[in-house]
Amino acid sequence: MKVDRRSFLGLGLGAVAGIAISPVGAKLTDDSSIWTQNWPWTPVPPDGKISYDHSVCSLCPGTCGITVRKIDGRPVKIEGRDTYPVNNGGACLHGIAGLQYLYDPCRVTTPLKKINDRFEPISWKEAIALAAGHLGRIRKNDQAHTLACITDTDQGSVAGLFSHFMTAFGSPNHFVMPTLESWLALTAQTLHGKGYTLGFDLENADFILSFGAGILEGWGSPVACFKANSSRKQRKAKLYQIEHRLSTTAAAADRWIPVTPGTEADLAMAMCGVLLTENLFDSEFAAGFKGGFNRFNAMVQQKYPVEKVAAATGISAADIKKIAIAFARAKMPVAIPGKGRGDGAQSLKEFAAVHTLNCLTGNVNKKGGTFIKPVHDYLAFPDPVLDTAAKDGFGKAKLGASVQEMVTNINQSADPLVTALFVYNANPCYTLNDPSQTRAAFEKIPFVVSFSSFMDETAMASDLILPVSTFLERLEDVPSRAGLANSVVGLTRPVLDPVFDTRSAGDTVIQLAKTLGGDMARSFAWNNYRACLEDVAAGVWEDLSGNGYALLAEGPPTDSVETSFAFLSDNPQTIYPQGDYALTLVPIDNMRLPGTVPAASPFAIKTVSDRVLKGKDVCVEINPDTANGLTDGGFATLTTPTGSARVRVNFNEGIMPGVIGMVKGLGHTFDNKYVAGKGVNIHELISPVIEPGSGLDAACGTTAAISKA
Amino acid sequence: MIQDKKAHKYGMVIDLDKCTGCGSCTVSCMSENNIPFKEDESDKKDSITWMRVYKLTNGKSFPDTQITYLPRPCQHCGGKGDHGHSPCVSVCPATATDYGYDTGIVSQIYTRCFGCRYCMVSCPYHARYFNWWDPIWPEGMEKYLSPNVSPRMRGVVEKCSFCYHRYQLAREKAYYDGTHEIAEDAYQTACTTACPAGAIIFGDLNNPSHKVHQIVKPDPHPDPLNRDVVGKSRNPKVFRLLERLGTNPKVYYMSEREWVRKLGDNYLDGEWEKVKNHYGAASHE
Amino acid sequence: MSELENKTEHGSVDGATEGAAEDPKNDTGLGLGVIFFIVAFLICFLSGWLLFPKLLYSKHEQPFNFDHALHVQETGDCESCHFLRDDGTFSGIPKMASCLDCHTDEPMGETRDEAIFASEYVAKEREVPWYVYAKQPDCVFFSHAAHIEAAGMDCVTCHGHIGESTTSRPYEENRLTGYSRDIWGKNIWGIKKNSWDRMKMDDCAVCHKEETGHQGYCFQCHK
Amino acid sequence: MDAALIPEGAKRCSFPKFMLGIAIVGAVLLWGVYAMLLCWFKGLNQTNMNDYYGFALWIWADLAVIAIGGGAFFTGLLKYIFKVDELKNIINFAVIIGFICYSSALLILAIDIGQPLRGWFIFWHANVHSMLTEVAFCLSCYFAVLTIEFIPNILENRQLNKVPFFHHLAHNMHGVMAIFAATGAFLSFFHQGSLGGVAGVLYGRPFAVREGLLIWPWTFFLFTWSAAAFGPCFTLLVTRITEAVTGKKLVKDNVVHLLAKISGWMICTYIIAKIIDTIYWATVTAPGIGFEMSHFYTNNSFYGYWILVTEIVICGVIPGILLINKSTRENPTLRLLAIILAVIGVCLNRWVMVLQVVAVPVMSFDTWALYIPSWQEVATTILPVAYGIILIAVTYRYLPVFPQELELNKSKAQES
Repeated sequence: MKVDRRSFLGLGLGAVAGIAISPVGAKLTDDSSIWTQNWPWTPVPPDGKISYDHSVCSLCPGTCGITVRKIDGRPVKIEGRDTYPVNNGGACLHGIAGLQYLYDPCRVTTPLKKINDRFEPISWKEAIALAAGHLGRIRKNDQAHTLACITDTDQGSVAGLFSHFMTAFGSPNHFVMPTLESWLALTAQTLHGKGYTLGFDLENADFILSFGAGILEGWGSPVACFKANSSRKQRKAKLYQIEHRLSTTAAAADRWIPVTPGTEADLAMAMCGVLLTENLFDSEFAAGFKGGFNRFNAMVQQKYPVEKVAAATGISAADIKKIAIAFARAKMPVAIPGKGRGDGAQSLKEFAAVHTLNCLTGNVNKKGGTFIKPVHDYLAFPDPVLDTAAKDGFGKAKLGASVQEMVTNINQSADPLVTALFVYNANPCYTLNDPSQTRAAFEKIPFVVSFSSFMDETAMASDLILPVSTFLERLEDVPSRAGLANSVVGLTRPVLDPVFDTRSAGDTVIQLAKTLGGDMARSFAWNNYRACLEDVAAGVWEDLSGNGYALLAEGPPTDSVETSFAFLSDNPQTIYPQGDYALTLVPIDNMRLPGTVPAASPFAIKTVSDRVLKGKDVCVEINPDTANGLTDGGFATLTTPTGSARVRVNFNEGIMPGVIGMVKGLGHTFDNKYVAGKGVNIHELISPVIEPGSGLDAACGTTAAISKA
Repeated sequence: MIQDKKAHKYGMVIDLDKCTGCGSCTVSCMSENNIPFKEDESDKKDSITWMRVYKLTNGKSFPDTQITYLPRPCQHCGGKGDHGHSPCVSVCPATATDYGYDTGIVSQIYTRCFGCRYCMVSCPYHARYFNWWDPIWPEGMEKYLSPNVSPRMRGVVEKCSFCYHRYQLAREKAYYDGTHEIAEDAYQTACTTACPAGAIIFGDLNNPSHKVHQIVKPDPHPDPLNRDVVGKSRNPKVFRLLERLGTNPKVYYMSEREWVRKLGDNYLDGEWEKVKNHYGAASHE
Repeated sequence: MSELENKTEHGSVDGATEGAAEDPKNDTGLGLGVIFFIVAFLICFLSGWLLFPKLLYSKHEQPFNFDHALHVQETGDCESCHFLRDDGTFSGIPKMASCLDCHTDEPMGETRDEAIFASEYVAKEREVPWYVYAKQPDCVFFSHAAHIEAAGMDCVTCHGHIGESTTSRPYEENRLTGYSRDIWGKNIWGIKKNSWDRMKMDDCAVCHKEETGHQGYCFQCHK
Repeated sequence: MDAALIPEGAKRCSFPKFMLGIAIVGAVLLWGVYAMLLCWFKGLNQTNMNDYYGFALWIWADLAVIAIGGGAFFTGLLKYIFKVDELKNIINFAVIIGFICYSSALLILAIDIGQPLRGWFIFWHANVHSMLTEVAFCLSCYFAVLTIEFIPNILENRQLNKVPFFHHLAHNMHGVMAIFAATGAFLSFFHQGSLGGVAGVLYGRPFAVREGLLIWPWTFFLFTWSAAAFGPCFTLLVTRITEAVTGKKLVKDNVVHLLAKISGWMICTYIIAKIIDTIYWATVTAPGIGFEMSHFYTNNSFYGYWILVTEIVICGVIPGILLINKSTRENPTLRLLAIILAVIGVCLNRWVMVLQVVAVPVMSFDTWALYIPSWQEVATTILPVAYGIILIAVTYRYLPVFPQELELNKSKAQES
């Protein structure tokens, strides 16, 4: 018997025939396609029972009510909460993308201690002990006042706990980052005295004169502003936007009035002058004017004649008059200050001058007007127990009026002015102008403790990170604080257990004080943050825990207020863009890119236009008229007195000739490939300039040059 | 059994004068529909955004330049004569996208699609996106994915579904409650509910009690100037994108500004002046 | 088939006439060829029909036996455990919380299975990782409400008489697709005798066509 | 070494030389295969296609190879149905080229789709309204027909033909080839047409859309016509190249002239139709939906009027005239020029009907989208070319592809 090729042929054919009439072929064809429909590496989200949790978003000062949809307790979607007094349904993109922050690649997942420039994970117990040990030594050495603290706000119970801690510890050096709210409060304080802040009834005003306020780019409480804008369109209320660039707000406005950057304060002064000369101010309200109204009147007429200001601002004298008169004659006019989002570097002079326009019209504390609101203190902290160290330390002078001033002072002093620093929910190493100065100051501080959820620039510059749960994992009261007409406090509630080993900053502060022992511990008698909150917010707790919010004040305030012109009468100096270059670089606030904490989510970055961010390059806006030799989309080198950067050029007919616009919020340097390493941080290109009178940085632009790269 | 006595025709009207281009709709859509993201999303031709917001300009120079934003979901075209032969549905070789005559919604079935991309070529709105990449979420982030929308695998086309899963859930609820109608607010898309400016209105174009119908006032008769066009708005401020092609989108736009309305379609020189006051059959009556 | 046979037939003729390498009278070439053909055919045919289905599916035992009959007897009906939630969605396989409406970590009966349940799951507060025979792939949106409430269908039509079972049969999973074998059906060709023997899309379409006059639009059941 | 396989009396280069050639082309083939595997395993992110360019280089290559492969069906039609008997001398080669073109097209389609394992859905879940469905069915069927048409030629191999069964099979198949040719022509008419329909039905794409007859847009007929017109040119071109490479005359001039003449007349009639179509589209169809013709040819850095002129005049009218004119047709240089231009012309037409269609902005605020293929796309597009060269080399070497080869070269040998 011989096995030849015919046998093999038979074998092969038999095999083929056998398989062919078996189900193998058909089944495998079908199953292989089904396999592609269910690739194991494509996730399948588990199904379950749908439930909804109400909470409040605290990503920005807007404090919108949110509803979190959950599947078997697992959050899957954030939406705006209907019938919430701030946003009333609807939410901004950052809030909606909030779940991404839970699982952000940059989250600090456990307490970290820096050893030889590297972070090592440690336990909470070790971390608290480490911090308490350090602070204890400072206190023992009578250096309590050298502990400094930076928080994003001074409102709410967590900021209150930090403040309480600083007082009990014995340091006056609690600083708040410059936000719209802090500028408004400072403005109110300057004109009307301490304890006031400003709110604007944009929902009802019939004429909004905005001095660059980006009410559609994130100014104030963004969703409330969007809603006000929509209702404005329906009510046919006017919006005039005075801005160097056709921002979204300018585009939505009835009139866009381009203005030379940096001259807004002068313009407001000139408009005040017009109202005074034309006798268009409200004499009844003027009865409450104190502190040199006549002196102010004279100064304005002398220093800010319309013609002179027209030349500086680039707006014709006739227009300035016309606009001022139209504003004054409106039934419910409101002038709003705060360029862009109104945070960071601004100018008190500008805020004060713009608000003076409101005061002159007399549309103050009336429906559709400006509300000079008493800061509603719904929190009742017990007085801290002050021992000698505390009393001594707290009595010492503060290291400046602002974080920026403190940074400057630390850098200029040979002595260690600050030996320990707390930073909570702020990223000064990124958001302050010329952050290299901030980083240098941080280098000089031996012990920086970051209370952060994310490994951002400031966390990276710290020595110890006590990770904070995100707004979805923690309990916290969040007062609205962004120029809203109403005063609302909302309750952020944990919608899930912390994903990582993180805690509420409130709990950490209480724990720290307890560990320090002695009178410190006595000042913090609560078992935990929740107990503290229930205690200090007892007055509103029922509403807070029941409705998720408490309405503190609604409608126009009834108090009569006095107005002092002392600050403006002295004609404080206007801060113009510094340096000798021919062009002016100004920051652009873009709704889709947060400028502060936290940085953008991957979703937010995804929505950014390719005319703003292309690959890893930021695109700067420039009017084609100004773009000598540059090409649209081409590379260029942007130079300012502070530094230079490689950028792409984006021709934009909607920006004034002579102005270069660069978006805020890019150029992060932390380790998150979706968000960081893209573009340039504009603050690296601008040096701070402290404004006399406010002590705050007022450099919201700089001169610059641009050339083909 | 609940039988829809009358077919729905779900549609949308977007008020471009209210739209602030903030991106909430885009992100709400991405979050609702499990849309993935990559390291670099700045190449907008390879960036899945079912709801994309375009920035339009009037083309004039400083200081007369004007801009507006235009959110663009899938237009859920009814096709020529509104017979359901949408540009994409009619070309899909494998019936992976169909026209729901009960809702007017154009489906996309990811498990049926084999990725020929003919539908993308057919769509003048660029509403269809291809999964060039495997959807990958950073470690742990897949925990926020919603079970109501199936994540798409690499190699298939996807697009806006008018949040059909919300319609499915609303129907389940209606079945359970024994009601026979889905109320206007029981079925709203994720972009609509997210829009902080209230610029998006969604509902049944066939239902006179729904806001969309009241705003759009769709003309049931074919447009005498172009018989392919059905459902032209009788509201002078309302227009559709590329209406003249006869795609019959169910997404309408609204603006007071004439230059914005003009950008909705293509016109020969001088043609706009002739047709700008034409609002369907009604304007000829 | 006939073509193949022809080929071999003619192949043999070819062998006989050409005869370059082999002895033309030696028939074993043909004989062996046919034998090899038959043997290979049978092996492949039988493995295709018998072995292949065994290899294609992996078998998993449930965490412990579940006595449906007993539970139906105790609770009265299917809906006590498998109910529609207030929002109209279907609860599916009960979570531990539902079980605890009756059970505690002390077994009620004396079966070994209940002992496992009490000690391994109730006591340890773990959900029971049941395998779901009727599990549909992720692309499917199936509305129980539509079928139960609106169409008034009973459970048996799709799920068969599982409610009468006293033990849990092993769960079989297609190694390639991850589908439960119940979707394709026990029969490797997917041939079904009862309405619950198979749960592929075609089965939905056929019934929809009969009951509603239209097989339905894609999105009706896909997500 | 392989002498036993080479057709009797035919001269072929040495086996090592042959293998060297095959190895060089094979290296290119392997490069293409590597790119193909990358696309299959890593996905289409390996290409430079994007959401604007859902169809790109590959679909162009598909349309182009099918158009130039149209020589097979048209020559078959002429030979078997219209009984133009001279064409028997080139029909084998036309079929081989057709086979290569169509198998390449199927391969490219298999790479082009995002889910190759679901490719069969196009048959199983077919949507009868889709032109692509029509393409898939007709293409597959016609490929089967081509395979059947190719088989007799394979069986004519010296060794295979010794087997009586194969010998008879080949003979009988030749006898019934008219049926297959008719089937092929019918199928080709539809799939060539439906490939044209693929673009023509896109009523969302003003550059592509055409009015038409019943369900078929004008592009349907134009594509069929152009494939019939330009396909033979490609057959002639490849024949000419084969002659150049082998250094032998393989087909008699009268056959070439005849085919060139038919092709010329087809091109001329086609180009007239195409010009009418273009004028109608540019003056009626496009303006009717708001587009000036200039919209499609300006405001971008690539697609200008030059492409229209090149396609229609330089690569359409000129080769047409050159081929219908006896003196230019029978001038080898001018004829070669004409068939090269013609092949470029039809490829350009397919390019325009795929890539320019998607490059043109449709929404008033959209922008032109230009694209450059990635190396993976280029490699997988060259892959079929390499495969084609190898297949031609092998078939030429081992099969009696050109019936006149022996005669033509014997006489030459005798003359010298």
